[in-house]
Amino acid sequence: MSADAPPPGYLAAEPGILAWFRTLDHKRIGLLYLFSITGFFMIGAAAAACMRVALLSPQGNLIVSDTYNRLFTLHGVVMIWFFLIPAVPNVLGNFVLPLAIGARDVAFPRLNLASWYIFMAGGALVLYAIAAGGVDTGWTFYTPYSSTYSNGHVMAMAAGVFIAGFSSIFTGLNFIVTIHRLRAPGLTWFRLPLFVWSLYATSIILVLATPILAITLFLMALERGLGVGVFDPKIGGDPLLFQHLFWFYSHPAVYVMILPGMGVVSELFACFARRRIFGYRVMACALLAIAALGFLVWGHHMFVSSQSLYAGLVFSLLSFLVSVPSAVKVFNWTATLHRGSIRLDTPMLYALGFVALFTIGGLTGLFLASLAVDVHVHGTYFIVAHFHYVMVGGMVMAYLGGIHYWWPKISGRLYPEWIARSSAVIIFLGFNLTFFPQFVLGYLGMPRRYAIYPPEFHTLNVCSTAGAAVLGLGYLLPLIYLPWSFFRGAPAGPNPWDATGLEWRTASPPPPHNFEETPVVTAEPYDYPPPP
Amino acid sequence: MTGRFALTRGILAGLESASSLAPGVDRLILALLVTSLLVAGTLLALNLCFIVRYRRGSSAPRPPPRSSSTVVEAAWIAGTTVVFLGFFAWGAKLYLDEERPPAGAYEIAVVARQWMWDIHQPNGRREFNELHVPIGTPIRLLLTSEDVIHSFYVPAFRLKQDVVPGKTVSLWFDATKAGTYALYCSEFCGSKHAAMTGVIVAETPERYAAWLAGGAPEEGRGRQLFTRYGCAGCHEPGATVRAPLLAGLYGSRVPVPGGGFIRADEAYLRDAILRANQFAVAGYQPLMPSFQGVIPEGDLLELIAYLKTLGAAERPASGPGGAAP
Amino acid sequence: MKASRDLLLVLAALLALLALSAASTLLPPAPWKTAAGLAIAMMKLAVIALYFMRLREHRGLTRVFAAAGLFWLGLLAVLVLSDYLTRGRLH
Amino acid sequence: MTSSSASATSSAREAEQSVTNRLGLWVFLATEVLFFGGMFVAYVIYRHTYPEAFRAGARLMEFGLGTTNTAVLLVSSFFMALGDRAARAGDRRQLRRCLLCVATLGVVFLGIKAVEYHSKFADHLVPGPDFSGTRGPLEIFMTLYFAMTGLHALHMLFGLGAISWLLWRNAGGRPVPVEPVAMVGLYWHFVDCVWIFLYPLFYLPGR
Repeated sequence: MSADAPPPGYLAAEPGILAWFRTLDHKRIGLLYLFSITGFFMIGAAAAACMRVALLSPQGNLIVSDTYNRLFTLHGVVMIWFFLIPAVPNVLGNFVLPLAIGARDVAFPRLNLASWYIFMAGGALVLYAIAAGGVDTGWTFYTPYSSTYSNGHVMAMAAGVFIAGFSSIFTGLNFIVTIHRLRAPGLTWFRLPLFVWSLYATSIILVLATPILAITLFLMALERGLGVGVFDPKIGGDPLLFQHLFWFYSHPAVYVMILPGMGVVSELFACFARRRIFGYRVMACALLAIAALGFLVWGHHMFVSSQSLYAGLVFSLLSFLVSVPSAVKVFNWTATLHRGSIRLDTPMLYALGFVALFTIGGLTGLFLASLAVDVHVHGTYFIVAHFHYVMVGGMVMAYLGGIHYWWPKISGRLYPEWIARSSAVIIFLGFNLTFFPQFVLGYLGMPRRYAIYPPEFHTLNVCSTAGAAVLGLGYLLPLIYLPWSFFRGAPAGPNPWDATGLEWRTASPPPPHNFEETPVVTAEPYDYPPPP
Repeated sequence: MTGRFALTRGILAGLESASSLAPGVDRLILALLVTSLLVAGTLLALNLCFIVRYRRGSSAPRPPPRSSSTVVEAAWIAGTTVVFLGFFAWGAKLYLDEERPPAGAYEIAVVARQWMWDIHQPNGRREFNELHVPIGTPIRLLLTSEDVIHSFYVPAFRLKQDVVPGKTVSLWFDATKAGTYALYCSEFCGSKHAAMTGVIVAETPERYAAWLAGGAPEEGRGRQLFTRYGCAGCHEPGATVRAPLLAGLYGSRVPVPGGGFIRADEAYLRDAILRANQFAVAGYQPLMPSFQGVIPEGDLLELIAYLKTLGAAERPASGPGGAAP
Repeated sequence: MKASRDLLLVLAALLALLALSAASTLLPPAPWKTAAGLAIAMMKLAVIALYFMRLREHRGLTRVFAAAGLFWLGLLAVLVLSDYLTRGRLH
Repeated sequence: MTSSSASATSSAREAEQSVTNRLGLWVFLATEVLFFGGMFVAYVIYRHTYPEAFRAGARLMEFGLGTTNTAVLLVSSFFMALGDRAARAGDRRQLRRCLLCVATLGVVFLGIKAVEYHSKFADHLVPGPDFSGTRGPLEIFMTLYFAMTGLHALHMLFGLGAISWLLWRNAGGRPVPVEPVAMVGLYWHFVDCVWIFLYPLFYLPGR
């Protein structure tokens, strides 16, 4: 093999552009998702940039309130359903899962491609709704505003999200059956890498939560279309029922976003500390515990919504209990570094950034789980800061860490290390400057979704916008050097990080059928040799 | 105010705590903050120390782990659970105090409507976006919404209550310090959601009583305008001219000549009054004169507010939630 | 058709259950009738699942997946009812 | 590899694939249970809140048609199970007969449903501007009725489409489609089970 070019592998196996749209290869479908969600990320990020610039002035001189309302709805819908939820499962999961369990492909390859087309159909509908005039209900679509009073393109956007929901369901279904049925010989459940465990837990949530979103949006659209429905207070309906059904999906959905990130971080800590994850079985069970408990806590979104007092107590208690497994995972990651042999490559920087920011996000989650505090900070920027710390500080850092970690396997080439490390640091700093001031804004009482705000919040908003600029720069760098390295990077060889895991036992980029002969697993996961 | 000074003033001054329950909430927030800083600090220190001490190639001793990890795991699982349950109980106790008004609280009715707070004092005096309350006495607000979900939020009292259409919800507080405090709507409710703010004016009971007595209650101002401008002449049952009756009009779907419907929202009511000939209703002659320039803005607002209350009685008295006390 | 005697028996059982629930409407309205209607429906579901959907033969994982949907629906129902049944109760 | 062991491994792989298909379909059925489940929860909440309106609403339903429809679906499930057994036995003609019975019963069900819907339209009981009753919880009952039975009928249409596809696959020289029949059979039984729960919700209360 010539030194300067990686083996052709799956990238050259099906030549031509059209092949990309008929491929059943899970690796190519992973890349299809990579391109599409990067596009959606840019649309969502542009909306965020406009909002941050608009918030530079308290009186909202740049844009009118209606435009601002459409921007935050666009930012919410596109970022959640078309970037955060599909990011790690559909890009890294599609690419790595079959490799990590020693399989040729996922259980239902045709369904895998169909789910990408369904995802794009949903995305097209949402983009149409945005282009045609946008929606101003927020990504939560609360009735009766969304079903009766809003005059945006709610039906088209709700239909787009409804369709994209099926893409999540089919991906979850595919992964559950794949992990159960296609594991390599010798690969028992407790020899699975934690990234596979996290995909399994995420798939359970995807399959069991998304249908409720589908029926909720269907009923809301029915009410909007026919002018009558189950949530309409004028005929005795209860808007809180919409909130119950919506959050029954939407809280587990935030665990769909964070669990795969936790799986990636466990892989990165094991590889770059060259040590078996501390408490491997507890970490695996914690993933399942978070997935299961995550279904019981949605009421903490409704503490002030005139939900019954008793339900508030029940949901607050359950919300505190669901935080325990997350806290335990963070302790285990730190314990993994103990007596490790640590290298701070880019993926490790992202993993450490994840742990730092996820810890802050998780701890502020405790503020929100406790009833009395939530009554004060619900609906303020404290909430905005909390979920950005968990989703952007947590999930996006883990996603970028995973992209860099498996980039040699995806492209067969290495990315430029020093630029990548500096962009990781820029992202970390920019992120904190953007969102930490929002905790203070939230405590001071600045409500969210406000296009104009009282002058005393002006300074903190200016800091936040400054941070957003730095964060935006940080995100631009990988968009430049990663595509560059796809064609110009140095060949990576099968195992540049000399990590354990079946995906590193085949060529980079791997051949279409993944393994020359199906690998047999004998060792425990992450059995790195003890340091010299 | 230069940026730097405002920043420090903003953070240092923190937020006024002007209700009986606010100090309790602040203590809980402080306790959570301290615990979080402790946990995050320890983790940060441990991580940094491990990264430096056990960096690859360092000569630090790395004996294989002796004891099994289950003891350590059990310890921090139990530890976190106990601490979290403690915070749950603390938060829940405060929440119970917030949700259970003392008997005999002074009741004020508040109607939330797209983009204004319409406050009815007990003696009928009405004010918009401004709530006068006596300090030192428990006040109980009875909140209803006429259109979408709003949320009555006073950061200085650390209190918030969503106002859900179709039922009456309540919020109680006991203002301890005289002063004016910001009032926000913190549940997204439409294009002017951010403008739906107001002020709570807390003052001594004597000054409150004087203020209350001062303003003559304008009973049924909307009703007076409805007759003065002649609307009643046509739009009342038994009128000589055949004109659409207006009960329950707001929010309903009005058939438009040439098929289709239009939703009777605020903007529609306004246009139908000012430019009646362009907004005829299917099945009726466009006889209504245009009131453009005839009805001043203030009266128009009152009229629209009055039209909204017409037929509102038809709504079922209590939604599934029942009137939360 | 002889080989399918067992399936015919199952069908007969299902139709009998249907007749039972239909007959319950002849009795005067009473609160227990809703519970009875649902209980009969659960029995029909069990019969169809075990015999027609062959869950009797497919043990283990298939049964877990079959039960998961209903169990999760139960979680949703119980917790939503925990709000609606106790409204106005603790105040 | 000799042909017998080749066919041995291929039939082993087929058995593996059929287990995989079955698991995949059961996961899909779990999502369908939750999809309908959302509306069942809405029904339970509103029946708890407006018991009287729901009893009045149920009394408006044609009890006779509802009961017949339930019987029709139970019998159609029987024939589907019979067809599944015939497919596994490789009896192409028996499979064809069973599938035709299931299809006809499905059409009969939809016919009866159409009659019911037509009578609702005639009595102005369809939620919306021309709803005859007072605008109140009764309208919620009717909305739930049309939403749940409508979505069920839609799933019935998908089922009929799948069965006609099976009939087409079964004709001609191709091998008997054992796997597809099993999959469509599971789906059909599921749709029947949904109706089994719709029946006591909409036709039994208040009688």
